[in-house]
Amino acid sequence: MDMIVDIASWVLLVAGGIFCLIGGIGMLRMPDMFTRLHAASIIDTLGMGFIVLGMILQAGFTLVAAKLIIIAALILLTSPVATHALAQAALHAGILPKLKHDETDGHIAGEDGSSKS
Amino acid sequence: MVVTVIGIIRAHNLFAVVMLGGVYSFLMATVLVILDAVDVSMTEAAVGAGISSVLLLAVLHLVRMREAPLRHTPVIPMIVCLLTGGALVYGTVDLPPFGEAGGPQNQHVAPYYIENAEHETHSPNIVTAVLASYRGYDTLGEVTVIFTAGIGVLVLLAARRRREDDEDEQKGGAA
Amino acid sequence: MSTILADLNYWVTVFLLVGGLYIVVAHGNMIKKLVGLSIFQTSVYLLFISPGKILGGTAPILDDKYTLYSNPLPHVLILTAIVVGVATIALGLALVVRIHESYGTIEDDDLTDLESDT
Amino acid sequence: MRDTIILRVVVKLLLPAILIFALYVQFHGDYGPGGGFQAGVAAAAAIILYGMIFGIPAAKQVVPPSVVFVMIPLGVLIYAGTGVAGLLLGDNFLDYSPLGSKPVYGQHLGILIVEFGVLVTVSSTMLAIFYAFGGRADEADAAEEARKDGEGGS
Amino acid sequence: MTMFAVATIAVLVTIAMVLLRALLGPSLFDRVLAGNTVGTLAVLTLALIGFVTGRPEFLDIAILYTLLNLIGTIAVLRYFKMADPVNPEQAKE
Repeated sequence: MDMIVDIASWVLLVAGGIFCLIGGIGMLRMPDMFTRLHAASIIDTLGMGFIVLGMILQAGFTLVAAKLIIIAALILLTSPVATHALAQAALHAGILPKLKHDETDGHIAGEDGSSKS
Repeated sequence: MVVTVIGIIRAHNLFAVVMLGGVYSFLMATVLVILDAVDVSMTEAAVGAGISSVLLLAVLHLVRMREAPLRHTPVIPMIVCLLTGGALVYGTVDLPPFGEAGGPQNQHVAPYYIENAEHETHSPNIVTAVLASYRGYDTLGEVTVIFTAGIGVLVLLAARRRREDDEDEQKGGAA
Repeated sequence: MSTILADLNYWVTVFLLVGGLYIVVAHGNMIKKLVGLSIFQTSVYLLFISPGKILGGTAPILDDKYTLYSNPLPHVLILTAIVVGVATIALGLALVVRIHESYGTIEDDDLTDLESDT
Repeated sequence: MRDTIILRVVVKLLLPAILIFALYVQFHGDYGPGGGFQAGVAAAAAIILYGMIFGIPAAKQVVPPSVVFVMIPLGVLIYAGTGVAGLLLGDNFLDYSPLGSKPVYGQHLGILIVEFGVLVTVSSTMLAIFYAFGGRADEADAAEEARKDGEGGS
Repeated sequence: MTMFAVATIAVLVTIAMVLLRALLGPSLFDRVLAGNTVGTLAVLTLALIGFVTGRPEFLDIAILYTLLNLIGTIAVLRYFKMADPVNPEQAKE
């Protein structure tokens, strides 16, 4: 039984570490800010989720596990909010996503003008 | 880790400086946890990353300025800093080595605290016990310092507001 | 090798201290000076905390499982120092705001010019 | 920032969590990491978050400045008063032993009260400082917008 | 024990990469994003270090970090909004 739990948390922790690394590489290599948001969200969701799951398996059914669940829930709640606010602010500040052709038809600029008034 | 952040902190955009300051604070707190200073790390994270970056940002918002380029090449500060650093590195040779239980810094009163804090104050967290009980005077003085600083900020920032109100009234009267 | 490892923490501390000092001395912008000041303070925290760490010891929160604890005394001192530090920074920022209102600038050199003009 | 509903909702959800966490840190400080300073800063951070999202006036309705100004000296008074209480009960200044039936309980009680004093002072000071700076920033915003409107109208 | 060490090393390497982005970051938002991510990773590091050293009860600090991370990010966005209309670093984008 212990063996299975150990193997499972090994797998989860290593997977989480790999996802974190992928996210970090993405943060470095992605061309503009909005694509980097995707890389960051990999770290925030998958990397964090796997690592916390692995730790919960090791912690067993204790207060520590409860605290870990609280941490996971808080990160899952706050980090998308921060990212959302960030993307919105970036759009308002006039940074546009790099697109092959302009798919927004100037919507963004229009929103920008209306919300500032 | 910390070295990286420090090396960067010379950006010219002040917002970037403050951002890096917050990141630096987080990393510093992590290092403090590794060094077993749990309470200190908690405070450092809350104060450094939370409160002081909010305050710095609010002030930046008020002041709205980029840093002007340096007018003279900073040769003299460079020399001063290098000299200080050299002297300090020379000084570290005589400091007790890292992580030894028998070092002089761990012999004085600390063992007494560790042994007696539990049954004298019923508080397993020695830091809290020492902070509030054995060294109560320090903490009292420190609370007073915060109190004074708060009053100082309020006096500095509220004085002008009153004057501005006066000016508004004067303008209103003149019009 | 062992001396390098033993002194590594002190060297990091010295580097932080010198970096903070350099920012305070060499840069003219007052907000940047304040950030430098806080880095300087952080190096002092590190200087106090790192000798208190005992290899193999744990954080000074008593538990039956552990016998070796790190030195709690520097933690207490630094705990107060941090909060005093933020109070200092707040006071400095208030001064910066007032200076900006009175003179319209927060650059050291500009202020010197203004004073020599009058 | 004012017109994002996501931020508003999430902040409303998080606010009680942060406050409860601050209380947990405060009163669990004897057994785990934590204490008056950390709890004070966390509680102040909760209100600061509220003030940043909903505007300083809304935060001032939650915690009026008059209350804050009373709380700043109150914390120092609680701290010093505990010390004086020890003095009056026949012991040294800031010696909490006579507060309880046994010295150990007295010490424990004294630590709790003193930490509470620290909490009150730290959190209210941070709040007062934030009100001072943030209020300034908001005024500057308002002035800016007024100027922009004036330019647009002219 | 080793599994936590492995994960910790992975997270530390990631922190280094994200820090590099924070240094390079062409626009301010890149730096904010990197700062936010460093906050999340610091939470993970703390939790993992707690397990490595065998005292996992210090997760309180991690919870506090999570909350402060949000506050820091929102503070930046709130006060950045109209601070510096002419930002040469953004013009480069």
